[in-house]
Amino acid sequence: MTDNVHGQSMNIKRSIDEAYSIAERDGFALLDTDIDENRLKKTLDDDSCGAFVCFEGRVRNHNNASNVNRLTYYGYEDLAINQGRAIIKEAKQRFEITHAIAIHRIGALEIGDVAIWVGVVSSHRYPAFDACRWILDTIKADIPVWKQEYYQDDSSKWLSNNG
Amino acid sequence: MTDNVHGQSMNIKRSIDEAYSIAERDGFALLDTDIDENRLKKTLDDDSCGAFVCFEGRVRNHNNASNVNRLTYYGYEDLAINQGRAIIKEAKQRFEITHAIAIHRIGALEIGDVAIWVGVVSSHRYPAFDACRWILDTIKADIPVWKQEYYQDDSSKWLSNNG
Amino acid sequence: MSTVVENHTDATMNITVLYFASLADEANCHDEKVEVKQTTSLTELYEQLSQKHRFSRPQSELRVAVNDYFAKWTDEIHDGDSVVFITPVAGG
Amino acid sequence: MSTVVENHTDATMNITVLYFASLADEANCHDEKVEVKQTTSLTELYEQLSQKHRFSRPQSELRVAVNDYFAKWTDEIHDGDSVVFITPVAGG
Repeated sequence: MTDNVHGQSMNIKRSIDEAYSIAERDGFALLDTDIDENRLKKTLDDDSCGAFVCFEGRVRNHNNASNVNRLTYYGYEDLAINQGRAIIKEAKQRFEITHAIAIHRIGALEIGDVAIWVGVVSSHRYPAFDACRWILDTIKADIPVWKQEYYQDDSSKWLSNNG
Repeated sequence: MTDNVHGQSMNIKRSIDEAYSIAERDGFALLDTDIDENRLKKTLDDDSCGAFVCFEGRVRNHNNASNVNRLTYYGYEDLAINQGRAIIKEAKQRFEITHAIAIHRIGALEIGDVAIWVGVVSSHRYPAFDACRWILDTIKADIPVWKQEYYQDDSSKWLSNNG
Repeated sequence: MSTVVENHTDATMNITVLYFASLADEANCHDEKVEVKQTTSLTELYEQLSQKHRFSRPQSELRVAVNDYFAKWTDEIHDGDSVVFITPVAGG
Repeated sequence: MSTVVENHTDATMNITVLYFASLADEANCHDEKVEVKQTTSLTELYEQLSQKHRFSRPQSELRVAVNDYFAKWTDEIHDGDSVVFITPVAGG
């Protein structure tokens, strides 16, 4: 029953190539498979940039005091893409950066899997650090992605970043 | 003449494998060839860590108003390794991080080449960002590496980060 | 004149509602089509659906999206719009 | 007693000095061995070598390393030590 009502939110409607194209053009997309970091990095190559900062968010084996076995991310893809485009656009206005790209993965993830990847390039180092952190924080606050953690006793819980 | 007096500072005395072993054990080493980012990242894998932040410093095609064709880094390897060990140790005391590793490359570099790589893993995201930035700043301030920039008219200049 | 007003009041619009996360659990569906009065506000729409599905979260804890963009609760909706109530997100 | 003092004053120590960056250009070598009086301080050593090689940077702009660790200018040096004067660095 649970699988039925959430099934459509565990997969993207687009193809993987389409998701990467959208990420390259707009700076953000959802993906429902392994994030290919090298593919994303290549889109950021720029001889004028001395600084590259990236963040990888990985599924860790604990949250607060509980042992986590796995977790599942669910996404509202169309809103996520629209909101992601706005976030990357705003990042480029706020910080002296050349380009930025981010991908959030949805679906069932194991411990160690990368759930989110954010990369930024700029001429100088501080704007890349600041923008990467701001993009990550803003994605966590605004992108419509939800997660359910599964524990060793098979119980699960909806989590929220705020509210 | 110039090549003779600087020749020994353009290469490491250790083997590449030895440099990676030192980096893995102490957190820092010099290298005189392409930095293998994936090799460094692997040393940071830890199921308890939800956050990975890395910085890559690349040779860019300009500095201030001048066009840069290439540049050469020179290092005092033994001091660099001792000081790098102290920097990583201090970073682990200052920030809530699990592990950190950094490599600085020396020798002749082309535009786009990675001169420095810093990676940090931690349970939560902010300490990883803060530590990565602090390690980078401290390496730039304290590690005995010097660079000479070569311009389009074949002139060159010793640079300094401070002083 | 009075006829026109009558028509307006009786007229309805068809809205598609998508559910995610705990709202999907409580509604027990991923999406549904609802027919509501022409002038129904987003607040009224949530109130109606909340009564139908017994949603546990008050509107004050939610955001709302219309046609795949975040919207304000005071924004008007129109026939054919797609509406999503957004519980606190948990990406990253 | 006076003999001992005489011996101390006349005694020398051998120091290896390495040069990097602009100091290597000015000294026109990567390293040299120097024999100095037993009680020579790091400041005096830089002064002597600065006169010999006509270094353009004053000591105040430099740091100093002894045996591959940063040292204080007031640290003592001993026979067999390796000393490096560090011009402003430029890594990263």
